[in-house]
Amino acid sequence: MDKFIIGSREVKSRLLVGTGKYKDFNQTAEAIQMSGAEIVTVAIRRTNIGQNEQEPSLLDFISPEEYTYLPNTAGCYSADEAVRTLRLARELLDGHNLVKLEVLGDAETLYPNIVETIEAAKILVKDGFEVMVYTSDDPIVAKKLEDIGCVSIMPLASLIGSGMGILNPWNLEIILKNSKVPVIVDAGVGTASDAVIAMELGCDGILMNTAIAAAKNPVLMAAAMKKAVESGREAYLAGRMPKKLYTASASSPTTGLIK
Amino acid sequence: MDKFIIGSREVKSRLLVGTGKYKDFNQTAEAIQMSGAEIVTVAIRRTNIGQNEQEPSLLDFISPEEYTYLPNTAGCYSADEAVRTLRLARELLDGHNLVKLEVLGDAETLYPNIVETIEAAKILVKDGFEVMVYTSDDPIVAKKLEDIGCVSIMPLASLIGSGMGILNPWNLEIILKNSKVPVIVDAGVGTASDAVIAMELGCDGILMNTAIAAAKNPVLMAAAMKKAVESGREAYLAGRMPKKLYTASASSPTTGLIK
Amino acid sequence: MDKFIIGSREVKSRLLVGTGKYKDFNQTAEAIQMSGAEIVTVAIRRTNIGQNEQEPSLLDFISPEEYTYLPNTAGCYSADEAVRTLRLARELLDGHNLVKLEVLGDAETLYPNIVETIEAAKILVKDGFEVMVYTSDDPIVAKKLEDIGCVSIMPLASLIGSGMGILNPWNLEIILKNSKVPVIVDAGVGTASDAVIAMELGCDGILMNTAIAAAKNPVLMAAAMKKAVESGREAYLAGRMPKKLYTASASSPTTGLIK
Amino acid sequence: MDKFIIGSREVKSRLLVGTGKYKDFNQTAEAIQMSGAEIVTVAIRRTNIGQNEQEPSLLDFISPEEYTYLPNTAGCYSADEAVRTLRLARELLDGHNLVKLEVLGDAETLYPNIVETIEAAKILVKDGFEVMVYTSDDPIVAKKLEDIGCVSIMPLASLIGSGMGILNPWNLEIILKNSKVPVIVDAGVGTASDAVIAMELGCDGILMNTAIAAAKNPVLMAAAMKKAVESGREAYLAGRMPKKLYTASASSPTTGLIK
Amino acid sequence: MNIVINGELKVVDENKILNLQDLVESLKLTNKRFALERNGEIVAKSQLPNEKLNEGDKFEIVGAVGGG
Amino acid sequence: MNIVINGELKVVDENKILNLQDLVESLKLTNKRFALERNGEIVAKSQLPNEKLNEGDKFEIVGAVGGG
Amino acid sequence: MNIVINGELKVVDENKILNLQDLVESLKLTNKRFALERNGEIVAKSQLPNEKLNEGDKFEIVGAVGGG
Amino acid sequence: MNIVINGELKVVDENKILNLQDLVESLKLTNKRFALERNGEIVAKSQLPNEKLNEGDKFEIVGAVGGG
Repeated sequence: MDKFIIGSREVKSRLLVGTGKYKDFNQTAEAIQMSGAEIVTVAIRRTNIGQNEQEPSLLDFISPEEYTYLPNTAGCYSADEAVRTLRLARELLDGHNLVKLEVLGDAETLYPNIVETIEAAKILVKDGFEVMVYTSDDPIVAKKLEDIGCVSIMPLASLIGSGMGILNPWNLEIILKNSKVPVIVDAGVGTASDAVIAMELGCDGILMNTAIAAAKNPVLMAAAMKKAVESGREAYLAGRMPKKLYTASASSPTTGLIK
Repeated sequence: MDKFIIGSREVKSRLLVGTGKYKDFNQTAEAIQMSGAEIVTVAIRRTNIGQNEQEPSLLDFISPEEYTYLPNTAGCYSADEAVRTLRLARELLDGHNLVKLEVLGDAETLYPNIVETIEAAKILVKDGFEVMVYTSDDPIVAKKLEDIGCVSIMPLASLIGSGMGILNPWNLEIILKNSKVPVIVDAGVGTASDAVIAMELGCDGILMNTAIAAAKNPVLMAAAMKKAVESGREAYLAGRMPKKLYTASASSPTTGLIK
Repeated sequence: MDKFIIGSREVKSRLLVGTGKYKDFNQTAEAIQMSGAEIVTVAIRRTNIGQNEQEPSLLDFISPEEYTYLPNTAGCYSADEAVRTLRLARELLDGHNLVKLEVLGDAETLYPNIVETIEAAKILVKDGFEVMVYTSDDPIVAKKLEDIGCVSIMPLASLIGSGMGILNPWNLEIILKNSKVPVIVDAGVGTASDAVIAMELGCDGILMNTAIAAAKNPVLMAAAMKKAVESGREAYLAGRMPKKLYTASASSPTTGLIK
Repeated sequence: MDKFIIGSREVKSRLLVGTGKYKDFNQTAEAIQMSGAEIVTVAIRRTNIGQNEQEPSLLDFISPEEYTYLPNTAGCYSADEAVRTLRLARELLDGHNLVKLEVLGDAETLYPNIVETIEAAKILVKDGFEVMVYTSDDPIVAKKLEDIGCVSIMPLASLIGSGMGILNPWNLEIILKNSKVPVIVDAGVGTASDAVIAMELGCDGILMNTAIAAAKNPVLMAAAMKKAVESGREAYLAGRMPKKLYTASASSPTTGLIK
Repeated sequence: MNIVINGELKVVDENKILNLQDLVESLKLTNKRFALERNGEIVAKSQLPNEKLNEGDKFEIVGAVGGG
Repeated sequence: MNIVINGELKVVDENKILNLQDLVESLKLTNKRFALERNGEIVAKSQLPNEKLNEGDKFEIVGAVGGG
Repeated sequence: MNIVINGELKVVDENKILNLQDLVESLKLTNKRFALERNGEIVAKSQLPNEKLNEGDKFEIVGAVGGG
Repeated sequence: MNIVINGELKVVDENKILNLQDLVESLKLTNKRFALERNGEIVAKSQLPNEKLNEGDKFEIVGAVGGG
C-alpha cells in the first residue's frame, strides 16, 4: 500500500489545498470538496472586531471536523512573528499542533527568508509543533530543516502565486534523494501538468491554492488537480519507459508485412 | 457537454491505445481495460499459415465487439503498401472504414514520409475510408491532409517509441489553431505528464502504446494515463491561471496581520 | 583547417545575413560589414519603373563584387513562381547560379510548403542551379532535398522573423547526422545564444536577418553575432565537457586543506 | 563605455577563470592566455613540505604580476575554515584583499552552505576584505550578502563541475534586478552557449573552470569562451529583437512580387 | 480604561469588564473560534475569567481565514 | 499446382482445391478473421467459392495483430 | 502599342521603340542591374536588341532589393 | 623539540632552529610564496625572526595552487 504519513498523521490525499482567493465561501467549499483534499491551509488574521455576529466565516463552509486545518504563517517576515502566529493558531484550534511555517523574504517575490525560517523552525519544534516548512529549493537548507525536526519539507516550485511550474527540477531531485520526511511541493504549480511533473519526480504531495482558485473555472480545475496528483503518483510508482533520443522503436511487429 | 467526434463516430474516451509490445495477451487486455480506451490500434500482418488452430489471438482478448479496432499501416514505407494494407484491413473487419494511415520515412526514426502520406490519403479518402493520419508537426502538411478529407490529424509529439514527450508545442499550437477536425497526438508520449501537457494545449485526444506497454508496471501506468488525459482535458476546459514572471501573489490576506 | 564549402564555393564566414528590414542602406552596410558575412541574401522584386534614376539602390551600398549575392524566393507560394524568380535572378546577376529556394505555405506563418519546395528543387537542380534550400526540420524531407542535389539544407530553427530560437534541436540533430552537404540554420534565431546553440549542435552555418536588423542596435548585434557564430563553431570543435546531473566535481584540489 | 568594476578594481575582461583541472601548467597557461581573463582563481593548500625546491609551481606559469590572483576557499565547509584560509591567502599574497568566499554544504553537491557563508562574509568584510561571494540563486540571500558589503554576488548556474548550464534563469533575473554590485555567474557553465545566455540575462561576468579545463581541447574552448562572453555582453547591450510566438514576419518585401 | 485591540484604541468601562472573559463577551466572540494574546503572551481560553484587565493592555485577537 | 502464399511457395492438389474457399479451408482459416489478396487484388470473402485457383497465383492472407 | 510592364498597362510609341533594347532605354534601366521576362520567358540582355516588341506583350522587369 | 607542520609530527633541533625564520629556511621555503599560521594565528613574514619556536607548536604553511 502506498501510505502517506505526515508527522503523526496518515493522510489519504496527496493534494493539500489553500482556502484563499476564491470568489466566495460557496466556491471555496465546492472546489475543495472536488479536489479531494483532506488538509487545507488557513491563514491567521486579526478578528474583525465589531463585525456582524452572523457574518459567515470559513469554518461554516469548511468544517474543521471534516478537514484537517493547517494554519500557516503567510505574511510573516521574521521568526518572531511566525512563532507568535502559530502559537495563537494552536490556541485557536484547541491544541492542534500540525502547522505550516513560512517566513518570507520580501513582499515582491514572497521568496522565503531561509535564515529566519531556520530560527523559527528550531523554536517551534522544541515547543512541540509538528512543523511543515515552506522553503526554497536549496538542498542544504532542506536537509538542515529536516535535521531540526520538521515533519515535512515544502520547497517551492516557483514563486507563490506565479503559476510558473517547476523551474528547477534538478534541485528538487537532490532534495528528494536526501529526504526521509515527506517532500511536498508548495507554491508555483500553475496547471495540472505541473502537478503531474512534481509527482513523477517522486514528490510525496503538493500544496496549491492559486492554481485552483484563479482558474477560470476553479471547481473544474480542482477536479483536474485531483486526477493530476493521482496520475502523477501512479506514473511514478508504475515506472516510466526509458527515453530514447534518436532511435525510434516500432510498436507494431516489423515482420509479416505484405509485399 | 464535451463531445469527442471522430469522423462519423462519437467516442467517450480521449485516450486511444495500441496493442503492441505487451508481455502477453492477458497483460494487453488488463492494461487496455484499465486505460478506459474505446479505440485500439491493431497492425495488419500475414497470417501465420500452418499455425496451431487453437493458438490464442488478440481478438480473443480484446473483443472487436467491445472495442473499436483501428487498423494501422505501421511498417509501410510507400503509399501503395499503405493503401493495399488498409483495403485488406477493411475486408478483414467486415467493411470497417475507420483507419489509421501512417507511411514511414525510414526504419531508424519511423518519421513519417509526408509526400507518400499525402498520396495515400488522397486515394483512401476517395475510396471511402475515414482516415486518421499520422503526420509530422508541419502545420502546412496538417492543413493539406485536412483539406484532402482526413477525419483526424495525428501529429507526432516526438519519434515513435522514443518517450521524449512534446518536443515542439509551438507547431502543435499552430496545427490546433488551424484545424477543424480532431487533432490527436500520436507517438512520443513517454509518461503521464506528457499526456497532460498535450491535452492542456487543446489536443482532442492522444494515441499511445509504448508509454503504457514499456512501463515497469503497464497496468498501473494505464490507470495513470486514463487520469492524465482526463485531467489535461479538464484543465484545458477550466482555463489555467495566468503565468506571472516575477511578481508573486499572496494566497493569504495581506492585511490583518498581528503586530 | 576548418573549411566551409557550399556547392562550388569556399566561404570563410559561417554567418550569412539578409539585407532586409534595416532603417536605411547605411545601416544595412554598416551592420553587414560588422557581421563579417560574405554571403548576403537579396530578394528579387519588380523594378520601380519610372523612379528617379539617381535613387540609391542596395547595390550601391553592398557591392556585388565584395559580397556574394544570394538571391532568394521570399514571397513565393508555388514551385512555379520560385523557379521563374530564380531564373530572373540568374539573368540579373550575370549567370550567378547559387540561389536560395524557399516556397512558403501561408502568409501567417511563412512555414515552408514542402511539396512545392521539392518540386521546385528538382527543376532548379536540373537547370544547373546550386540550390540552397529553406525547409522545415523534417529529416526525411531534408534527406530527399539532399538526394535531389541541393548544395545546402537550410532548416528553420523557428518561424521566420519570430526570434524564438531553436524549438526542436532533436530534429536538427537527426538532419545533421544524415547530411553530407552543409546544414545551415535559416530563420528563427533571435539573439546571440541561439546562434551559438545551433553551431554547437554541429550546424555548418547560420543565415539570419531579423535578429540583427530588428535589434535595438543592429550594428552592435551584428558584432555579437559574428562572435557568436565563431564561438559556437569553436566550442563544437573543442568538444564540450560532459554534463553531470547530480554529482558536482570540485575544480580545486580536495586534499591539502588546512585543519 | 562599458566599464566593469569589482570593488576597487576596474577589469577589462568579463571572463574570470579557474586554474584547476588542467593536464599540466603549460596547458593552464595557454588556455588562460587564450581566454583573455585578467582575474584567475587559485586555491590555498598546504605546501608540500620537503618537496623538490625546483619543482615548478603555478606562479611560474601564471604570473601574479600579469594576472590578478583571486584566492578562493574551495573545500571549506565552515565559516571558520573559510575565514582562516582567506587570512592566510592575504598574507601569502602580500596584503591582497580581493578574495572569493565559498563555504560548501556537502561534498557530493558542493552546493553552498548559506548560513555559514553569511557568517563568514560578515567577518571578512569587517576585516577589510573585498569579498566576492559564491552563493545559491536565492535572491533574498543574494541581497543580504550585498547588504553585508560583499563586492560581487556570484550565484551558481548549476552545481560546480556539472556543466548543466543555467537551471533557473528566473531567479538570476530577480538577483540581477535587485543588485547594485556586479553579479557574476560562478559554477555550472558547460559550454559557450551557457556563457552567452548568462551574459544576455544581464550578468556582469562569468567565472568558470571545468568548462574550459575539461573540454577535449581546452585551449580552443578558452578561445570560444572569450568570444562567448563578449558576444553575450554585446547582445545584451544591443537589445535583442522581441520574440513573436506565432506570427512570422517576412524579412523580404511583401510587395513587388512577380505575377 | 484604555486598551488596544488589534491595533485600535478602545475605551472600556472597567466596572463592567473586569476580566478577559468579560472582554471577549463584550466583543461577541464567545461563540466564535478565536485566540487571544495579551502583551505578547497567549492567554488560554480556560484562563480568561481568571485574568484581570489592566490599563494599557494590548490585545491581539485572531481567527482563521482563507489563505494558502 | 504451384502457388505462393505470404511469400512461400506451396504445392496444392488441384483436384482437391478447386477454388479459394477450398484453399482457405485447407489452411484452417475458416473460423478465423482474415483477409485475402490475390495477385494484388482483394477477394471478398463472399466471392471465395466463385474464384478458381490458378497456377502461379500469389496470395497475401492477413490478420490483425497487436500494434501501435 | 499597348503592353503591360510589372502589372501596369503602358502605351508605347511603336515607331520609337522597335525592340526590347529601346524599351529598356526608354525606362532608363540601361545602367541598372535588372532582368526581364516577356510573357513568362526570360530574354537575355544580349538578345534585347534582337527582340521586337509586340502588341500585348507582358513584361516582368526585376531588380535585387534588400531581403532575408 | 616536537612540532606539527601541516598535520605531520616533526622533531626539530632546538639549538639550530631558534625562531620561525630558521624553521622556514630549514624547510627551504625562503624563496617561495607561502603563508604561515601558528596555533591558529597568522604570523606575518616580517615577524618570523622575532617569533620563537615552542614545544608542541602547530603550524599550517600554505601556498597557492591551481583551483576554480
